Amino acid sequence: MSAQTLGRMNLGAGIISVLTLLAALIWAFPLYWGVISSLKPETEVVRPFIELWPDNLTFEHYIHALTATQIGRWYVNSIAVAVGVTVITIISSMLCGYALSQLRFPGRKLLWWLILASFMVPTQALIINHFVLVADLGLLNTWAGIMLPQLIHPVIIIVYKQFFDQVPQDFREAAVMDNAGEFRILFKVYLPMNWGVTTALSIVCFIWTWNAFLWPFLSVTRTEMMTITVGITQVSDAFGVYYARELAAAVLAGLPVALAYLIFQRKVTEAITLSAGIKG
Amino acid sequence: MLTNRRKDAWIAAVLVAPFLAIYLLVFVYPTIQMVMTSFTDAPLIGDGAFVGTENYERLPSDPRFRTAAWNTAYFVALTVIPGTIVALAIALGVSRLAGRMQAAILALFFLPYILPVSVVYLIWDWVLNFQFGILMHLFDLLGIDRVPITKSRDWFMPAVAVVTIWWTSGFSILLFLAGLRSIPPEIYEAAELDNAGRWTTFRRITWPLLWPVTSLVFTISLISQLKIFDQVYLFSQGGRPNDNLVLVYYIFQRAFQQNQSGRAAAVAVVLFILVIVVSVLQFQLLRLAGGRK
Amino acid sequence: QETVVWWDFLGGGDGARMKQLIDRFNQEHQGEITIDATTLEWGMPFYTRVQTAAAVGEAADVIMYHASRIPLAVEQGILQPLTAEDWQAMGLGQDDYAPATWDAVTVEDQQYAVPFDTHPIVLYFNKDILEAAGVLDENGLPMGMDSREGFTETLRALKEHGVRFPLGSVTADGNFMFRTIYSLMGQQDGELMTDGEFLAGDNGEKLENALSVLAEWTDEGLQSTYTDYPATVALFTSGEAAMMINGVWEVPTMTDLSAQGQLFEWGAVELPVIFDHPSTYADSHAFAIPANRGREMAPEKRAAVLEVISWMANNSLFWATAGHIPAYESVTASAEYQAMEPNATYSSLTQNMIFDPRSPLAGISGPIFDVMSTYFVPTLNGEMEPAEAVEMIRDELNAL
Amino acid sequence: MGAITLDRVSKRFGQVEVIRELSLDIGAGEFVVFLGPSGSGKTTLLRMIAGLESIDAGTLTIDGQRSEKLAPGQRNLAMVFQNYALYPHMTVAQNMGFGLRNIGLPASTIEARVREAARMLEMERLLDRRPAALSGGQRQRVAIGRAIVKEPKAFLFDEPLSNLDAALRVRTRVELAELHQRLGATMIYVTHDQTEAMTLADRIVILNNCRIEQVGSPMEVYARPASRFVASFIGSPAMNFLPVTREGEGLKLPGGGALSLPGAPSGSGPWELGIRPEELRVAPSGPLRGSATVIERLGDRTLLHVRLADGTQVVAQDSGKSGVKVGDTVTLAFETAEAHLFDATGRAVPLMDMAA
Amino acid sequence: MGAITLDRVSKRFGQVEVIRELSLDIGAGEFVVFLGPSGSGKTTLLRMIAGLESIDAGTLTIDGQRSEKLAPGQRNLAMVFQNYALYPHMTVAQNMGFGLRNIGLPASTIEARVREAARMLEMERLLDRRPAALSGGQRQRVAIGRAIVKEPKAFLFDEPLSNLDAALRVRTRVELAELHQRLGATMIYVTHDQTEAMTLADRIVILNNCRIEQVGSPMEVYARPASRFVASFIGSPAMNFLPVTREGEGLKLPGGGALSLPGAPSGSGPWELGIRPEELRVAPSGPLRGSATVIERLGDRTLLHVRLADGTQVVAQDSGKSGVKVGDTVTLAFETAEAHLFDATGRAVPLMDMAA
Ligand SMILES: Nc1ncnc2c1ncn2[C@@H]1O[C@H](COP(=O)(O)OP(=O)(O)OP(=O)(O)O)[C@@H](O)[C@H]1O
Ligand SMILES: Nc1ncnc2c1ncn2[C@@H]1O[C@H](COP(=O)(O)OP(=O)(O)OP(=O)(O)O)[C@@H](O)[C@H]1O
Ligand SMILES: [Mg+2]
Ligand SMILES: [Mg+2]
Repeated sequence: MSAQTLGRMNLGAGIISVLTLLAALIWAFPLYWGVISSLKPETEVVRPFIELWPDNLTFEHYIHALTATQIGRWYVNSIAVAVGVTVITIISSMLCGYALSQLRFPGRKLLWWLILASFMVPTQALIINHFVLVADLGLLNTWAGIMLPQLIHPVIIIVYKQFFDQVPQDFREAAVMDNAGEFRILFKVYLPMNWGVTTALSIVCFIWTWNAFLWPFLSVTRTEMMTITVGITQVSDAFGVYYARELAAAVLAGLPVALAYLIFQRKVTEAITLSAGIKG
Repeated sequence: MLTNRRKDAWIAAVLVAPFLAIYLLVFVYPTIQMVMTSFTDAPLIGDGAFVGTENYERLPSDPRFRTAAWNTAYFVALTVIPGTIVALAIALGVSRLAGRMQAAILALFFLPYILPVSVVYLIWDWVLNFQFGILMHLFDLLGIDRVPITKSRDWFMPAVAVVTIWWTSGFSILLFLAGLRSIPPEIYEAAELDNAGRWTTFRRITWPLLWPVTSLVFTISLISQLKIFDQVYLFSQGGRPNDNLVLVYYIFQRAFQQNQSGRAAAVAVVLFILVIVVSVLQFQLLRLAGGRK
Repeated sequence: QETVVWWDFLGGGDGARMKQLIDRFNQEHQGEITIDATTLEWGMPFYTRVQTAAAVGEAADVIMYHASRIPLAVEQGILQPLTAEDWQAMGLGQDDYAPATWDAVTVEDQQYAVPFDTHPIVLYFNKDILEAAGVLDENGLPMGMDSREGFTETLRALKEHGVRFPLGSVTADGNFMFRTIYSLMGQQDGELMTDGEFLAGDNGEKLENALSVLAEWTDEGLQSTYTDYPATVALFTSGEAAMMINGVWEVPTMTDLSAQGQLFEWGAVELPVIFDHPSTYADSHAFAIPANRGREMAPEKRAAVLEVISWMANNSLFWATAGHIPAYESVTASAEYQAMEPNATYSSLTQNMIFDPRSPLAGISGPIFDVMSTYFVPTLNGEMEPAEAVEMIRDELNAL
Repeated sequence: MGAITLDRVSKRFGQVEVIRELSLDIGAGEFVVFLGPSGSGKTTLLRMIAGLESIDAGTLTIDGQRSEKLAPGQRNLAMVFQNYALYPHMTVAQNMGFGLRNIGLPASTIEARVREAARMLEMERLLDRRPAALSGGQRQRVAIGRAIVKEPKAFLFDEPLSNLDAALRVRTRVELAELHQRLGATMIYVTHDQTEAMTLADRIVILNNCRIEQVGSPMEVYARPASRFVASFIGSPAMNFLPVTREGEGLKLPGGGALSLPGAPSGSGPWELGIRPEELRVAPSGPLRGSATVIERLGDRTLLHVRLADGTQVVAQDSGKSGVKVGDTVTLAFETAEAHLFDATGRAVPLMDMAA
Repeated sequence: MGAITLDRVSKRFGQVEVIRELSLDIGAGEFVVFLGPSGSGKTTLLRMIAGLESIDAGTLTIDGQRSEKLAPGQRNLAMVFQNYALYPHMTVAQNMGFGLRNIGLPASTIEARVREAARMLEMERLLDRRPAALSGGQRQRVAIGRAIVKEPKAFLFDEPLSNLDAALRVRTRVELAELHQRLGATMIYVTHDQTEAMTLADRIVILNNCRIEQVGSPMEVYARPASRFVASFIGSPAMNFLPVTREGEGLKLPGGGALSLPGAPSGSGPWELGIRPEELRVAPSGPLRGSATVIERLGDRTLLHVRLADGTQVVAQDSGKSGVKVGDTVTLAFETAEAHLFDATGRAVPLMDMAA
């Protein structure tokens, strides 16, 4: 290696940092551009120049999207479905993960393998029979129908199991010595011990559900039952032929999850790494 | 630990029941149904007659199925390896930053990942718009001819692939970052004292130590890109030649547009098996490759 | 109090007109009937949704349907037939419609929908630009409307005059271009389907001719390429495109902008005669009642639905302000209608309208439509030779 | 309160029998330390008493009550875990009250007991803190407090000091000893640190390979180790062992020296002679001779690592001001009375201590 | 080979100046130990020498060469990290050879040096293993081997023993001392364990708050601590400190006793009198008197925790056979020559040692 001084190494590192910063700005630029375009009057949007800031900032497209369309209703649907899926998935996964981690019962191994294996399975392949199933149950165009096939996230069980596995056995034993029963151990000791895991998993579960497209797209045939991610691309009276209105709707659809991410950034990254830690 | 097995089993049953019920209803039952449907000529809703393996026999000579399979493979090729490389490069860059700066930059790279696909579509459709898209304005400035990126046959899949990489890289970046962070800094300091230069450090230290994460990222993106539908569907609005036809799209068309669930289910079964085989195979392969290093 | 759930796919300027109509209806029927309307994405998404929804009993009470697609719908069992009592209840009948229109909603002597309008495509033009380029004739109409060469000359003149796009075409959307191309085939008396065979004889050649004209314009830079629907409208209204081929339903967009003083002098005429004789593709919006599987429609509801349809027919003069030509003849016969502009300018084309083949394979987003439009985008934008496209289309159609 | 008797208890993990017919009596109020190397069964034994491991055979009697089948919560014992196992989401007070809440004591009783324990351990100020906001030593005290409030029949400790740093370990050790004096409760304490065992225990139970090697007071096991294992395990630096054989009336030492020992045991050996470093002193003349290889100065004393002529390494302890340097030849002497003799199986052989 | 000189070096992390104008000379072949509590700057100082932290001001000279601007690899030093930092994906041989490969040595030379080092450390059998397949002690040796093959000007160690268990730590300590004798190389060793420092060092550098408190041989810092901090940090059990004030010619001790001390320093105090436990003995009469609260029997010696009349706790060391029991009243005496006096700022005040 040629003569290399500390100073030169720092210079090299500095260049890489600047490049990374540039790359990040370019990377995020489409997002910025989408937001900015939605704040321009329609006539300005189609001007043939690059204008990084609107001449006339306007919220008219947002007002239009919120008042003249069903976007409000879709918001309610999306929230209801995402919250529903999150609550049900988290609770059922938590209970199952606890049992797998802490209890010895017949069929435990088998169940564990099933859960691991269902990772690989493409739920997209099941759309036909999910549709038939939900139709048979009479749940098409209902929140329950949108939620049902989304209620399985094996990852969450696996993360929970691993989390419970990692809790030192001592806590369990301390609680047993303290006369606590199984449910008390779960709800009074294990869960409160680290709400962080539950919060993180809830947030990503919420984001996943909020972002789901294929199933809500298939299972809802009535506009008023659509989730926002489906609605904004499937219903056209909402926006007509106006680019800026469409973008405003897109911003509105992305905003809750984007905000959730920006507020809970650490939790989200934690959950993502948690959820992947196991697949390897 | 002193335990009472019978009591444990009862408690376990109660705890596992909610998940198991959902699992059987939403997963096991539809899977069985899917296989059964694939041997019938059923429409979307309602029963069909048993037709044996006819639906499968038609597949090899079905040009649309072949196109769909080919396009899926093409899309996978366009996204998986390039996506992994892009994510690794970004992660390496981000990992050099520290503190708030790192968090902010990471957020910029990660933000697309948490957006719904329809938002991603609308934004990119606008950016790439042939008349008003900012990219075209940029081309004009640089004196490049405008390219109708999402509308032309040659560019359609690559464009969707680029958007997909942009959309999903955040996830891989996080995994790579976690991998990089788990390499103890002392290892790098030891390498520094051992006179290892930047490139040697990457090739002899970082890359081998990151291999497990690399193969994980690779596997995850391979599996998920095989199931591609949303982006392709959205970007094809307005009608496309068959260059948009991927396997899940084909299932969707057969079942929901042409009302032929039997034939669609056969394709679904094929996809189902394909994904499982591919993921198992490649997981083993990667492990072998990693083990030999 | 009945609520009638209504689905349509009217996205543009006509969508706004329809909203007004619905509002008026709701006002006039306060306490009796309310229309609960939604507008879905036009084309395949709309029909896929109707189809799956009807199959599981979740479709609306009344839907707007393209007449061209009715044979397919009937085969799929998605629509309820309209009985004689229904017609009576609505106060409408065969006599109120042009024969071609009536036929369009009839399959095997049974009606499945109530025609509402016919909607051809027309040529919009920017009088200011055309005048400046010297291609506006003394009647204020574009020159060269009678031949391929003539019209191409006009386009070239505009180009030389510095107009970016002499002609705005929805070249990024094969679905849309189906109309233009089918019109051009019609000008040569071309047919898609003869005795169950597709593009037989010289029909393939005629399709190729049609595609060639457009491809040629693209080659010469006379036509906007890869332009999607909103972009086409935006190009025209912003003056970047001097002319535009689009549906009559964009008329309200123009009138509205004009009214706000934001538009140039504009006009709309029947398509130029590129080939042998005038001919324009048209389809018809009609009202249909879905056959919701497993859900019987209550008589009261049906009565309300029929009232909605009937009211709409009787008030379709307003619909004409959306550019469309009402199907109800007592409306088109009225003096008021005859005086409307620009409808009057292109009213001549009613004699030259052609419709889709009557087949379950035809219709908006039907299999034929789907196959053909798939190949239009690459051909019209110079990525594929017209001959090759015709070849592919013929093969795929015959494989249906 | 709190006498504990184990009578021929056994324990198997799967196929492996780990503890086999072990018996032990622990008197009420006694401080008993289980001492042994890693894997010697200390934890297992403690957990069998606590009820966290089942007892496969034999009986456990606590305070006269047969207890081997009772659930852990019902034995009324309190355990302090190695890493304290404090519930991180509860305050100190909640941690201490959790066990009492589970048996449904009224809030006022709980409150009173927690206050009392906190007062005794001088941590009233800490009651509202979470464990994360406590130092290692404070956590340790909370863990003990959690045990105290239960007013248990006996306290069980599993290496409670091993997570503390050296200085704190010493301090806490002293506190524990004082606590035992104050409460007078039975305490069973597991450790592998002989210093802890020596300083805390009334009696030490030395375990090896899951069997009891010796039970006795600290000074007994130090001065009269029953086996080579006990001798080597107790005392730091560890006892020196020299292979010896009989020579005439005495013993032949490695490196050529000899030890005249009129009353030496019968038989011809080989034996091992054990001498603690602190008994080996540098002297003008003596039976051992070698050269110093490493000198470790600890301030108050100096450890000399001496290699004898035949290569055997021994450690001798000299005063803090020792003048020996590396490479010096030193002669080492010791009192025969302080030497120990072990036979080939490791059992102690009595040395006639009137001799020498 | 390997003299290292730091001349008024400074280091800041962001706004905080951590090390300020620190100077230190290390002779070639010397074994120097940096000793200090956590956060005292030991690691920082070591890393500044290694080049892993930049030196903001001042100069570093290694073997006569100005080195503060050189990249770590170019200083030709070898470092053994606390957790060894072995490359987990390389075999032991590859680990050891990595640094040599990077400077482009021919494969045969590398092979030879690796073999030689492995032979010296008795780990030839391990050469093909990965670090994961090694025990803690073996990893430690590999880390040292990796340093040896580089034939560096100096070895830097950052708490290399802290991850080993107690017994292994003692053994490895002795091995390290022997290694130093064999190689004769300069070694700088960081630890917070005073026993390690005492037993290994030629000279100890005692750091506190990122400043040097004292530099000296182990016996110097033990016998003549320059400050109260050094005195308290070195020696175990720790020195007793008694608050004293002048009384006439002597000092007034807590608990009422007095120390006649003709040549006591001028001024009236208050001072602290430091006496190591091993210098405090039970005697029929003496200046200190109190009752034994805890007795810790360590076998060869016994620690008496004594509470003086005013509540001050002191620790005294008695023989292993001490007869003192808890509660006994004991009188403690000491040699004035062995006592230390510190002023209010913690600096040592010379006590006239002809007195008493
Ligand atoms: N759950 C178990 N399954 C199988 N064997 C076990 C189990 N627990 C302990 N053992 C075995 O029992 C023996 C005693 O282990 P135990 O944990 O009691 O030792 P210990 O003396 O506490 O050691 P340490 O000082 O390391 O804590 C060991 O050989 C161990 O391997
Ligand atoms: N990267 C850093 N940024 C800011 N301050 C630091 C950094 N590294 C060390 N310090 C500070 O420098 C001082 C010395 O730290 P250093 O790690 O050298 O201590 P140490 O003596 O090695 O302690 P330990 O025994 O805990 O390893 C501490 O106050 C520490 O907080
Ligand atoms: Mg243990
Ligand atoms: Mg340190």
